[in-house]
Amino acid sequence: MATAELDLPLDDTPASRFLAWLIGGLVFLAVLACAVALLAQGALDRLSERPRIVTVALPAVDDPAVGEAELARVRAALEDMSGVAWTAVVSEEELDKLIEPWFGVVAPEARAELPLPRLLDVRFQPGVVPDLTALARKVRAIVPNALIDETGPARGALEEAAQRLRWLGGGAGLLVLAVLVVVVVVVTRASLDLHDETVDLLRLLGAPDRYVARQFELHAMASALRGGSVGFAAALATVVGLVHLPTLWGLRLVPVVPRPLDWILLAMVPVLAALLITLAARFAAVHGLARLR
Amino acid sequence: MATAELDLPLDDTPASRFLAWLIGGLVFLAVLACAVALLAQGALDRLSERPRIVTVALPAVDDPAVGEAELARVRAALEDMSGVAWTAVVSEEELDKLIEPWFGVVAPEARAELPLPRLLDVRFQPGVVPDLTALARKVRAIVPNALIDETGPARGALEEAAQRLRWLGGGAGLLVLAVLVVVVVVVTRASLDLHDETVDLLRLLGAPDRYVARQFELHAMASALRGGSVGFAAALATVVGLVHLPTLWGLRLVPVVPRPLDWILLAMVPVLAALLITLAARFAAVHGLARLR
Amino acid sequence: MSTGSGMAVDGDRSGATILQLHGVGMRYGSADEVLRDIDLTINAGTFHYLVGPSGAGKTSLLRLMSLSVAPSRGRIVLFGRDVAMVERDELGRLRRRIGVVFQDFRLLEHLSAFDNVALPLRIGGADEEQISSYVSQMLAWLGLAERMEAKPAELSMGQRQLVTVARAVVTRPALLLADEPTSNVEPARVERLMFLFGELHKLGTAVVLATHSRELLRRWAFPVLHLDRGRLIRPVPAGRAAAE
Amino acid sequence: MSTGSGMAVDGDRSGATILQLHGVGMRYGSADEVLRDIDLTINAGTFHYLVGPSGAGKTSLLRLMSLSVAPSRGRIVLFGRDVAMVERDELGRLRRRIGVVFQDFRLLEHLSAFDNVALPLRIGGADEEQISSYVSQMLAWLGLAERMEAKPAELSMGQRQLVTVARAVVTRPALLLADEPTSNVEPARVERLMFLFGELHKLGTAVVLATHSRELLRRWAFPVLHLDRGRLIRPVPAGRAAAE
Ligand SMILES: Nc1ncnc2c1ncn2[C@@H]1O[C@H](COP(=O)(O)OP(=O)(O)OP(=O)(O)O)[C@@H](O)[C@H]1O
Ligand SMILES: Nc1ncnc2c1ncn2[C@@H]1O[C@H](COP(=O)(O)OP(=O)(O)OP(=O)(O)O)[C@@H](O)[C@H]1O
Ligand SMILES: [Mg+2]
Ligand SMILES: [Mg+2]
Repeated sequence: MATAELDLPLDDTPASRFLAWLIGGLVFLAVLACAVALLAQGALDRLSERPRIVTVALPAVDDPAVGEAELARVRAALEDMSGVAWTAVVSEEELDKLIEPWFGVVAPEARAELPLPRLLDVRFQPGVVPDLTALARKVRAIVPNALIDETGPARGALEEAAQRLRWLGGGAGLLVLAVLVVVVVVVTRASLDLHDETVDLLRLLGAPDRYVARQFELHAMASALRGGSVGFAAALATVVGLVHLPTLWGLRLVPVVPRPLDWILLAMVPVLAALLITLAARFAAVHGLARLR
Repeated sequence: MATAELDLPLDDTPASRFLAWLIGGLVFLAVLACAVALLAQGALDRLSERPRIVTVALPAVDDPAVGEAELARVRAALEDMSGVAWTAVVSEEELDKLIEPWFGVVAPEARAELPLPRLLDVRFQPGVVPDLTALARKVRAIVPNALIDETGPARGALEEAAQRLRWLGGGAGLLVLAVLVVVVVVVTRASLDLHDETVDLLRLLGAPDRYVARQFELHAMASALRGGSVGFAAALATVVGLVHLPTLWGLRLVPVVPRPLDWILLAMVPVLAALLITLAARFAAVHGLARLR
Repeated sequence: MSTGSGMAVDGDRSGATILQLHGVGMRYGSADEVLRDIDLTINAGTFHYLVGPSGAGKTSLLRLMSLSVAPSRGRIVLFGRDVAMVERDELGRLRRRIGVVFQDFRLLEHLSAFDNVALPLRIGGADEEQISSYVSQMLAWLGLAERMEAKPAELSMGQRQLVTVARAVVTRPALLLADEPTSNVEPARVERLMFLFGELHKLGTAVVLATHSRELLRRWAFPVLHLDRGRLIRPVPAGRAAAE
Repeated sequence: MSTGSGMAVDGDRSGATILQLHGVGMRYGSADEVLRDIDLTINAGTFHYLVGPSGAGKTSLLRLMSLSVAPSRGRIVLFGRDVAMVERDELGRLRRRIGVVFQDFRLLEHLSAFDNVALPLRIGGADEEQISSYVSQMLAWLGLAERMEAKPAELSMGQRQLVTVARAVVTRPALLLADEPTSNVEPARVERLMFLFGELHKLGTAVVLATHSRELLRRWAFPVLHLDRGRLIRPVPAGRAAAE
């Protein structure tokens, strides 16, 4: 349509005028939810990019020479593994600190009595997720009763929280978009009924369904653009405010720093919403019109 | 108007159709609030009907005979007072119990050492509110340093709570009625605007303002009767339910038993509401019409 | 046949003055005036046609006369009262003495034909029995006996127009303003309507009838008020107007 | 001049068959039929008046012809297609070849006169330049050059009627159904409208014009379809119908 005027006076119905506001509110919520998901994803990515360390414990053996040989072979095997940055034997001092909670400070002579394992830190390259079973297979081929353990205490819990947030945010975002679709369908059907006389006239003038539907579609799209941009702006302001007010993040457990890509993805939300709204309006109008002849 | 049909299609507007529901909801709230006020009032009345007891404490004197004489004179004076049912001297055993929290169990010989006051319970006739100042004047004419105190520990608190509930309920009821008036005024003005063409026509046909206003008035009254009776019934059911489900009253501190008069007064609430609604609609219509010529 | 106040037209049995317009102008919103310098006197018992091309201002002039719009200048005297000075309540009383056939009918969509016609009687406070007999008779006479309970949307255009006319005349007004009352009915029914208007006219009602129909002017000869681009042209004898 | 299917009427230059009604009946809701046993053939390039008293069913018949209501019985063949069998999209295409002047105008209140007339062209997918020139020319020719931007409510009734006619003819339809298209305009403008319809008719458009005006029938002699109480009476020669 080359004209800005719609054939149907859609902006005159309270429900339709309300549509832009409703869309604004829902887009606001959707963008917020997606921001949560994206920030959580960002945190997860950052966590996974931190180099990860796996500790291999070789049980104590009686003969130090045998032990040394085992250790050397294990290190050689591990350093051959793809993704491993380097390995390091845990020094005796560190070992002492590790056992302190259990045995207290041990005297050097008593220490010799303890069958302490030799610990080996295996550091992976950043971003590599350790394949613990492959690693265990390799180590146990040399030392059958070796113990393998991933270090970094709170890591798992943090990751879990971030993951949960990601799903929650994503789910909420999808839910809001679904609600948006339902709202648009309902409003479109209602205004189709309200304007039945005009719709009738258009059809009598030979307008095909897609022409009439286009009226509702254009109106929904206009509402989506108006409402959506306001909602988006409000949501962005909220996200920026929350992220950049560190006082609000009493516990900065997870690194919540939005990345450029996040902004782009967030900007996709209102675009996607507008698309969904337009399609929903067209769908509702076409289905509503199909009842008429 | 002899016809049931209104000249204005008032029932066709969403706002107007909504009016009956809104009125129903508000009448429900108003009746509930008034029920609270009335039940609280009932409780207050019952509390005041329970005979009240005032304790007069005469300070210890050295000479028992003087004490006895004082006591007798005070009793005689008090029993002369209008509204006093009888007086009774608090026995020593009771006195012991009263002082136990402060002095522990006192041995009879130690007890003699304590300058204990002689206590006199003054019981009033049911329904009489003790005039403590008159009583104090009388007693102090005989024993200048006598102490007067009303007994019944939680009584004051209970009364205060009931009083607060009464004001709260009454205030809420009035507030709801005020809201009702505002709602009716707003809806009437809106539907006056909505039906401007029809209103115009009626005025062109020579309808005086009161004729047009009557249309809105009748519609508001009909809505009030429909909505109000539903709201009233729902509120009554709620009140009866709450009052007769003793399990809900964990602490039956206040006697909440509605009296016949209460039901009548409650029934006045929807009637009053209908009256207010009708007047509000007329007022709004007449004022709205005054803008036109 | 001129009175003191500008151009005056009167019928055969001119009686009391019902309506006078003195130098009246009218505009919609802030546009140019659609009526200019209207001077006109309508006496009781007169019958005038109001003719002129589409858009000349006939409906606008009738709107002024029915007090549905106010003039932008000039003075309107109705039933001896200066309309600009009249109280609200008095305005209603004046309006109740006027019957208007609106060109766009303005029937109430949710009321039946019967109730639409009964409306001015109800407004006037007539009792229902009288209303019932008046309205039924009127509608039956116009051939709508069987469609009395139909809503306007269920009537043909001609039937709607008849209902509109019935509503305007049922009160036997002192002034009847009929805007194209015969445009949608067939010749036989036009005859009935003109008979009806003629009867009212004979009873003393002043009639102003806007029309485009040359046939009307030819068959029922009454004086003609000619409007052109918002101005009243000198009165034209009925015969000549029809021939124009 | 009868074809096999009941009563047939055709104009002077009868061409292809445009519309056929076979034993058609129609009712509103569950009331009695307002049209009964209609058999009718309309050929290209013909011009018919449709006359009959108010409530006879003229508008209802035109509604059937414009596919705005379905018959309760019988068969309608339009442009060679049985209407009952036609697909939704095809229905739109058929309707776009029909121009309708509605008796109640049915203008869109929120659109200007220009946009109202442009509507069928826009629906047909014409480009805006063409639309602009067509519509302006048409409205100017009808004397509405200065009121093109006015909304229907700001136009006089006659002006609205002209806009309605303009909307119906601007697409140069193959079938023009005009329901009382001249009821609210003055004789000079009636002349213009009849000239317009005549031109279309000469270009091959089949015209059906419902009217109450005897003057029309007298001045422009075309065959007459006479409806009475829902039935078509035998075709009446134009001269006689006017004299009736
Ligand atoms: N509400 C309005 N707002 C603006 N202009 C208006 C309005 N109503 C009418 N007009 C304009 O005023 C002029 C006179 O209109 P009016 O309706 O009085 O004409 P009329 O003589 O009754 O014509 P018709 O014979 O077509 O009914 C016209 O040009 C019209 O366009
Ligand atoms: N929507 C409707 N519902 C019920 N009855 C209707 C409806 N529309 C028209 N009618 C009735 O059908 C009959 C035919 O109406 P129609 O409008 O076709 O008449 P018409 O010949 O066009 O009359 P006119 O010359 O007054 O326009 C009338 O009796 C009318 O009351
Ligand atoms: Mg007019
Ligand atoms: Mg008709």
